[in-house]
Amino acid sequence: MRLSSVDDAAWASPWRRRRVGEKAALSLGLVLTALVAPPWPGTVLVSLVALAAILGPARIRPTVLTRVMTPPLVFILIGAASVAVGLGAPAADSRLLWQWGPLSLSHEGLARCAALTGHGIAGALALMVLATTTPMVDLITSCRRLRIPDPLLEVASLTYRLLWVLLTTAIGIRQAQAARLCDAAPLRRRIEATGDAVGAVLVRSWDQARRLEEGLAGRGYESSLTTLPLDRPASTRFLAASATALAGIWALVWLTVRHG
Amino acid sequence: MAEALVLRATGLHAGYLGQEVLRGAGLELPTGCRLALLGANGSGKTTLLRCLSGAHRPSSGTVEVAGNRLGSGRGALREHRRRVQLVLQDPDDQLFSADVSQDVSFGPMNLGLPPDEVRARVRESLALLGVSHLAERPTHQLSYGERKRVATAGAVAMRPEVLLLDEPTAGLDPAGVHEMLAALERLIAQGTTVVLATHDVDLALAWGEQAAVVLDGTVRQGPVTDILADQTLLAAARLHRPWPLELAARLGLGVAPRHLDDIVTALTTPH
Amino acid sequence: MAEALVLRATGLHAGYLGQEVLRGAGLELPTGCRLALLGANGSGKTTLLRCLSGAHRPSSGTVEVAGNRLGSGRGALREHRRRVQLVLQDPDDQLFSADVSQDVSFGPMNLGLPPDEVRARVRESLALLGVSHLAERPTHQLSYGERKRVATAGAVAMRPEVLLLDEPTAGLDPAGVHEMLAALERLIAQGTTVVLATHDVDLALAWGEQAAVVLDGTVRQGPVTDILADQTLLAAARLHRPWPLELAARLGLGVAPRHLDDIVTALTTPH
Amino acid sequence: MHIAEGFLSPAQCAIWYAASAPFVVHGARAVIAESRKSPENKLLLAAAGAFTFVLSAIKLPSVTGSSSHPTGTGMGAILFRPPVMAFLGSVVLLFQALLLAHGGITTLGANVFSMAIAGPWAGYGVYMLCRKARLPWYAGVFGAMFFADLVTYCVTSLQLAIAYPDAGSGLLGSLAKFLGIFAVTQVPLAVMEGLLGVLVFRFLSRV
Repeated sequence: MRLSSVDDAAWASPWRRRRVGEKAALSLGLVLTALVAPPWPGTVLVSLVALAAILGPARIRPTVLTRVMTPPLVFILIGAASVAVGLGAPAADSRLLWQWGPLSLSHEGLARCAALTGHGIAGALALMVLATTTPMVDLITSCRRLRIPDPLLEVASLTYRLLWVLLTTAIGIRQAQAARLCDAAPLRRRIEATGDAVGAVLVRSWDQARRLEEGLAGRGYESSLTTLPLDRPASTRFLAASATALAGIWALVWLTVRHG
Repeated sequence: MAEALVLRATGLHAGYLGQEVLRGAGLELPTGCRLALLGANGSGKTTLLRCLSGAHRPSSGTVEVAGNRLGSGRGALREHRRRVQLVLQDPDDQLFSADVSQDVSFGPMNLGLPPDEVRARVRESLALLGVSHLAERPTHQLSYGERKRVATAGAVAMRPEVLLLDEPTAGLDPAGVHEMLAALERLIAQGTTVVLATHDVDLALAWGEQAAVVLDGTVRQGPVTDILADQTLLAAARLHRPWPLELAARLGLGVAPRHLDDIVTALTTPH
Repeated sequence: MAEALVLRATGLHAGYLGQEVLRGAGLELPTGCRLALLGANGSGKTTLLRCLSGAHRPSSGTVEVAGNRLGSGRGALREHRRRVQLVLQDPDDQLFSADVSQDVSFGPMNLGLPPDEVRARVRESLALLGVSHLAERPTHQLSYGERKRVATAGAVAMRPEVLLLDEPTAGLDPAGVHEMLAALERLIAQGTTVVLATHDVDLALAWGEQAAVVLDGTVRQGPVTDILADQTLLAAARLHRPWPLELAARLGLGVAPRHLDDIVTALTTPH
Repeated sequence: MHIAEGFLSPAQCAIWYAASAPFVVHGARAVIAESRKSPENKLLLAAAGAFTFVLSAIKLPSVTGSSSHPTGTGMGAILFRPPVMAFLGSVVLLFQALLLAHGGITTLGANVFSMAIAGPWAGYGVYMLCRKARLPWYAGVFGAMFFADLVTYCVTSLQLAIAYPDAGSGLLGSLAKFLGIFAVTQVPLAVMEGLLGVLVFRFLSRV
């Protein structure tokens, strides 16, 4: 079942064979830079570096990235727009552009809106460096090194496995309901049908848990679900390139702030 | 063809996430014809069924039921779905109500029929599928074969003109297969046109009048004994010749037997 | 029997929630014998497999591997599971990891093997099942047939002496069936004794040396051509005679053919 | 609504992480204790987590024309209790951030606080109150789902308001803006989620 473009991309990415720690270092370094650096030029530079990494060596198709970025963009734009608009009496020192009743728009508001949009887009792109190159299970497996207790990691990776099984069921049921003309029914019946679908998926989830437990018992499952540790070669070149990119961003930020 | 077509698809292109699975597939289904649909896993068989039923919108091409073309409008899709019903392989992805009667009543209720009419349809569909005795049972307690027949009853309760079945006999024991095929006979006798998608070439030969093979995104259709005797086509579709045709060819019988009986007749009748 | 038995069960009684499914079932599996296990849905076929593998504790009766009786202790059970592995019909009931290699590594890791040895076993099992190319793929993107072979690889990685397979070919297309059977040939060549539970009497006849039918909580076992020619037994078990035996009987051939080739030989060889 | 990556300052991210940590650690302890009790519990907990993820992906019948999804926080709280939900909810939010780009890593603490802690506890509190008051079961379920959904969105609005106080009217003005945008459109959805909860529990009582 293929339902998540990010997940598909992560499994297919040539960067999948890189160490999770190295990718996480680059991605989180960019995320923190996106948060801390001034919007101009910091967030723009972070966005460019993240885009270059994702579309370049990580070889994610632009259409996939567009699809992936749409939901966070919607949130960022709505949030930023509401920050831009002032409510109630505007601050004394603000340069107003427009006012209507209690609502107002000022230069300061627009600047905050632009900054927020910059931070948001840069942050989301920086996070996608990790998300589009690293399958969830790799991330969970590598968390063993952080000394997170095994049972928690096992529950998390089983959750990942089971969610595809349940999503397949949920989608199948919703389509079966649509095929039997659920969409045309009155609202009341549509709500009832949604309740049935959720209930059926819940029952299925319990059933699947029981069946998987029996299946695993046969494979020798007693108390832990230990599998091979990930075997990924370290790459000093990758780390060096990441460090250079981050240092470059900060150097340019410093130059701009000093001369701007 | 001279017969009236109940369903016709032409030039279908369709796929998922940018990958094209169907590349110009077409199908002609005469009213009352038993069509066996064959194709390897991943050949696009299920995608074709989903396009025919209106569950998947092809990127180009047309689907018509009894001359009415399936458009993009909501009303047209609704009308199409009422006439063409698809039952998928795994019943667990289709059954959603707490008990059997309720599940089967789902479609008729959505048609806005009065309760008495709905009850009558539920009774009728369960009887046609031979599962009247399960009416009051919770769906998740049924056996796999029972769940498959209940899922089919849910589609039958819509009184479709065309019933598309994806692997209706897969995973059933011989008795279950027999009961499912008997149920299909009752539906066909009532005037429903049935398309049966299967991996089982022997079943396709014994059951079908026509066969269609999905291969490289297109469809090859014809009389079942022609299609299933075409070695080149079958090899390309990763299928093999059904045993009656294979045996007839090996023995040089010069007939196209569809059942064991045909073989016995051919061998015991003096030339 | 004179041959060495790798697995023997006697007088098994077992069931769920007070309902007894097996009532004195027994089975004798000679080393290297291909045994086809038949039985209708609900006959207790899967319960028998689960008892044999140690996954279900029978209320009475014994199970032995190579003369060692399966006791109730944890150590004995662990030892038994190392030697006898069961692959269930639905691969989603056994695959717990999203990554194919990691899933297959679970059994060997449980045996406490060093990582290099585990990796070697994973490679070997995937190669035996013909799915080495899937090693890096996520479980949820695989087709049903691929998942089935990966689940089997997970059992094979334990290097069991006996491999019990519940419906390994159900739901696969002809090419998938072919690949699964080819994989079983490689395992058998390596010395694994395979029990194949199936609904498909034709497959049982063509593949098995012995057949066992689960009926009324007990097991009837014998050479495959004897068991599958026994009309009374087959009717009681809701099975039918495989077509080669049926055809031979109808034509009065006086032989027990197992394949199409046998029929052709019988018909074309002058008496 | 998940707060997107890059939306909160490092200080605010840290504060919300710190606020969520005790609850999540408490939940993680509960999960470890449960999974030590029997190996089967691990699978049941994972199934619960997967269900929570799938629930949040199911489209609710559209009233306004826009598509919307349940938060599922109330149902999780009733079915699995708030401590366990704090952990499972965090896992689900991490999955949503990385699989669907809903939310983020630095904002995970804030999102966990609203969706895996505040919502479930509010819902569970209402559920227990209704049971103490001997109200019929469906009132408790409806209340739990309704309030869990609404509280989740109010907390998210508060988090955004604290991060971006209005230049003129300060925190309250900003809160009014965010509540206006998110919470008010959320009321019909909260009602819908409450109804959904009642239907699902009725379904469960029949199987």
